[in-house]
Amino acid sequence: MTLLVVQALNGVQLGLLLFLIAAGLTLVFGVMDFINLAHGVQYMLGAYLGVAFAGLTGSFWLGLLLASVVAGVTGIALERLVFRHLYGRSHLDQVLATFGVILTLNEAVRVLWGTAPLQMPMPDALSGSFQLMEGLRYPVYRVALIVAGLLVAVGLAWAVNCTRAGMLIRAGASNAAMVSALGVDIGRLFTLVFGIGAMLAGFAGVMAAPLVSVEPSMGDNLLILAFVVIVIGGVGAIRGAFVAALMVGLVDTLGRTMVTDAFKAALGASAAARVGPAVASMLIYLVMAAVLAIRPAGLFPAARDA
Amino acid sequence: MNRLVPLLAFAALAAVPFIPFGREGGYVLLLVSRVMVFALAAISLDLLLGGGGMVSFGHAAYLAIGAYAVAILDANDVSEAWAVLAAALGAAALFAAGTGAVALRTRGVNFIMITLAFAQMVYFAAGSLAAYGGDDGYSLIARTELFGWPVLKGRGFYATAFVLLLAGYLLCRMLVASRFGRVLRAIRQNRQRVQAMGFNPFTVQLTAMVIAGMLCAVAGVLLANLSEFASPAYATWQRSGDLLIMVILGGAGSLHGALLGAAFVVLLEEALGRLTEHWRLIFGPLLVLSVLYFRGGLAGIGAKRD
Amino acid sequence: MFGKLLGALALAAATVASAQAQPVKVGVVTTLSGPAATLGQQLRDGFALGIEKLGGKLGGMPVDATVLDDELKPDVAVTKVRGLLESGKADIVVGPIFSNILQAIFKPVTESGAILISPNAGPSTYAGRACAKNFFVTSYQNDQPHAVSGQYAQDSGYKRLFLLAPNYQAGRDALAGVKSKFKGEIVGEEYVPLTQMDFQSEIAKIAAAKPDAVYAFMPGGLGIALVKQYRQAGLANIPFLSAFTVDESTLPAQGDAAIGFYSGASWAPNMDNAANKTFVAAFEAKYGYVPGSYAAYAYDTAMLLDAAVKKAGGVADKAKLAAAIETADFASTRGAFKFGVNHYPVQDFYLVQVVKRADGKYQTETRKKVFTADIDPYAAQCKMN
Amino acid sequence: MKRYGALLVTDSVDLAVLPGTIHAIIGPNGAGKTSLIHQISGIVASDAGRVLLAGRDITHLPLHRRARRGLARGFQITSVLPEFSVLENVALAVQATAGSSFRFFRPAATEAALNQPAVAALARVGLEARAADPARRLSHGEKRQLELAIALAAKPRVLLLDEPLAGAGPDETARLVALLDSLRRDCAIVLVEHDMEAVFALADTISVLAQGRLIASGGPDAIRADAGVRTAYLGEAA
Repeated sequence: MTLLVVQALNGVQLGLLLFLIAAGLTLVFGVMDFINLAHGVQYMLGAYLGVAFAGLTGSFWLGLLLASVVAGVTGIALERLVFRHLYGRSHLDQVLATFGVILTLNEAVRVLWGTAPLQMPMPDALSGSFQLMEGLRYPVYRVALIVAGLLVAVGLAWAVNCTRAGMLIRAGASNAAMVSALGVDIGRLFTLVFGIGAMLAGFAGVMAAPLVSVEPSMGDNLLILAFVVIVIGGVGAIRGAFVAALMVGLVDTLGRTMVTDAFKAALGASAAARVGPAVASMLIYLVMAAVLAIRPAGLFPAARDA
Repeated sequence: MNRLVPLLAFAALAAVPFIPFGREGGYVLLLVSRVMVFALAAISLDLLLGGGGMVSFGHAAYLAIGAYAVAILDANDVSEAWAVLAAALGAAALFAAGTGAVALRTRGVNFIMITLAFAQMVYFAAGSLAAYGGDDGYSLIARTELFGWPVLKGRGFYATAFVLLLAGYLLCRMLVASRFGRVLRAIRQNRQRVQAMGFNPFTVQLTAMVIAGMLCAVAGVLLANLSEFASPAYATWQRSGDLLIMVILGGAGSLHGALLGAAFVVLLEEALGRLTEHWRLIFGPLLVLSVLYFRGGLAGIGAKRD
Repeated sequence: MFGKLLGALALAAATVASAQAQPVKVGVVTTLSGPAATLGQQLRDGFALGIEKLGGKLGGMPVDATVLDDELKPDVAVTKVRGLLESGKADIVVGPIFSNILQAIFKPVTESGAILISPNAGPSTYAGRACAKNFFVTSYQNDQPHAVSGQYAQDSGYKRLFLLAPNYQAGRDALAGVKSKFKGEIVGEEYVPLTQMDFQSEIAKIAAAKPDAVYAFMPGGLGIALVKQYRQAGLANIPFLSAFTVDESTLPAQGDAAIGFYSGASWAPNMDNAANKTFVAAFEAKYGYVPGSYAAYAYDTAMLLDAAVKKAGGVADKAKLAAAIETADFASTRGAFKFGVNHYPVQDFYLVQVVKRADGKYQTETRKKVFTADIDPYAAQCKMN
Repeated sequence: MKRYGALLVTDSVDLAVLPGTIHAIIGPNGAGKTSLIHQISGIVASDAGRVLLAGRDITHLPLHRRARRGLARGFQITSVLPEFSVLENVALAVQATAGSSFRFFRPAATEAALNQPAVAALARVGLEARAADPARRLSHGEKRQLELAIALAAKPRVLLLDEPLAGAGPDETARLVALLDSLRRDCAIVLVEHDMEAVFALADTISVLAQGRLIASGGPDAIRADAGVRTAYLGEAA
């Protein structure tokens, strides 16, 4: 039972990490109708910049701050240089161009930092841990990650629902042409949304760096997960991204725990060891397929005008 | 343009075996064989994408289905082409009909992601086929034969691949021009209009998915024979992405564009790879620039615009 | 476009064939794309260093070497390797890193008559019934490094062992290898996806199971994440046994988190023999990082080839060359080196442990010899003919 | 030889459209005219009520099957297929009624069985000269004509037209009104239109919607005289 609670906590934490990445992706998609495959490399870039700045300044916190800002600025630069010219274009063109950006940045990181994985030390203040169950200590850092994820979620919800920019973003998600016709500088709004999305992804990269392996292409698989999240949640919906991220986090974590055990009961140990992990890997995709089969537009689709 | 370019492309492919490349001759044939295999897969994807506006991000699943049809029969001492083709086409048709029926409930990015999800399931399922090597893949005992003739050995492979590619291309061209293809193309432009005329888009699109899947499975059969190997790696999302890139880069909707795109990607990778280990640093920006400056892809260069 | 093949990729150390001497043509197949490129680079660097040490020659003959990136895609590997063979560019193929790539290129290379030497992957397939006269492995049979930990756990009197591996064939083989030597209770056996980044789920299970020791096979980024998170969860008091999870390729990213963790290996940078000392010092000086076994075995492969080519008097007669490789006498970084009947090494295996060196870098060091002159379990099935 | 049907909508709005007539639906903005058209054509599902076509209940049929039963519609926002040629747009509509679309091998572009009726429909609306041009190059009025040709090509029993005159200039309007007038020979027409002059010139029957309710229905003269209609339209002024 305790184990289940611990696993649920882990699921929530993975979900919040996914949310940090998916939030920017879903905004960019919702507001600009832009498929940004390069969002995953923003996460990787955040991690690498975090390692670099933390190394230069000797402080995790300065590293976090600088890396998030620089990741955001990089996002804005990419938007101005490349993505801006693709808003009116077909999704296919966007896929091709942003795929090119992925190749470029992944390789650039290899050239600059080498292929070998890098180390990001944990901040001292958060390197403690506390007893969660017998024999298992839960790192304070992970609690911090959960708190940070929740804070960002609350902050985003506030920004989207209660600020003027947020109102424009919501309006833009349902009808960009209208917002533009009302005299709002839609270009600046897009740049803003893009910068925030890139910054959040970069922030997630730095936060994840002490836990995972900082290596080239580390964002590729996460990008796919983030897309799973926004599709389940309904494109353009922050609330949907939040719910779906938690759902994916929990399904993935708890699925790994329980699927093999369930198969053990049904098929016997040796068959379960073979089938279980394969099914556990498929689980989030099964969930996504099921959600889309029942609700083709996802759980909370943003209301979109014709 | 629309007739001349494909004519030249196929003429070039037919001429390659007769050009003396000296000691490199064997390698050139291999490389161009590879181009043709991926061109067949890409053309089948273009039938969906350019023809029907269905952006499948899981088309590589059919490569794996074709390859594993070869592998599984090979393990049971069957290498007769008719049996292999029947198995590959049957399995691909079943998979396309089953997954397509669910996927076609969705639109836009949700369709992209749900096709990806189904391909991931194929990937994980192939990796758990322990009897056929699991993740390590399966090394063929014998290449596929036609009535006992080793049609896929040496230059025979090149000839067979050429014939199949040409047949696949002509088939797709015919399909696109037929009554069926006309409806398919109309759905891409305005789904509701086509419905109001009295067509059922679902059955038309599902039929297209089944045909495209079967065609790609033929490419999978060829790929398994070319490398004498079947691997779950054939079904990775990166591979599906590669196919998409070939089609978009070539110019979606023109069919011969897919052939040009496949040739461009495979040969440019090879050429750049000889220049530098970091060839992606050149290839990535090239993709971005091609989107920004060459609308309509390779097939669109020099083509008349209105 | 096809005129000058792969010239740009040729090893820095390779020399261009002179007019009179027919060069030894070597194809090096390794992974230089994606995260696994770290390992592939070690292979390439180790082999290049070996050739450089030999003055750009093998057995006194100039070397014409070509490096191929298999991109970790079996079909890409096959195409490139077959191209190399068909254009007469390879008497000898060295590589690859991964077993699935080896499976894919095995047939094309061995059937062409060229010699295939794997300095890393050693799958069971080719150790047993499918062994081949012109195929050699200079590393180990894949089961062996895992069996080291199983044997060590058994010898240490551990009663309860928890096992972790990625969900793929090598992962399942690894755990089978451990279980072949460990007779106590397996209290947990977890397979995780190859793309996993968070091990909290498994770590909680370990804490709940309270094993005497943990065995993990988590190569590359998986191992980096696992080791960091294992340490953070306060589980480091449970002995951590492993293979390819804490080695010189991952230690720079794991840092202090890995100190004291164990691994099974047939080589470590601290091994006390002249050849190894020369190798490690030269490698660190040239490339600026601590070499791992991937580099060491590739270096050994260069030395092996040098001795064999010298003995066979050239590479034209492949049967003669294969025979010379079987019995080649060279100074290995592992001390004495000997092939078994199946062309896999017969060698000692050690329990190695992670330490931080005085210069702040990390490496593994031998702690205990677990197997002496170990012959892999498949060798008996090999009927070399 | 033609067969005519009758159409009935029941949702607190009762409409009966008789063969060979033009039945106009008018009403102030937001009266529910487009919604009504959507419900009849099947784009939007009705919450209650029934739609009968030639006496058969089509309430639960999807859009494309209603179309196959003889219900054609034009769209308020012109909705031709921009990449197809004008002829191909119409030929596609012919194809919808003429035999199977699951024919995979013969090129459709040269099929006389499709092209001849398509050319005839184009001639009917006066667009035959532009048959070979891509539809996206047509002027606004020409797109309206093409819409009509597409609708006619299906040989419908009932033709639903949502503001076919919107955005047309005076000349185009005159041409379109003459065209619509001649079309009643071919099928029953349900016409939603703001141009009152055209409505009163064309319609056999006029139904007036206000706030989703039917407030009057009858011949043009009856509607002109109806007090309720005057209030609804002239409301505050009266």
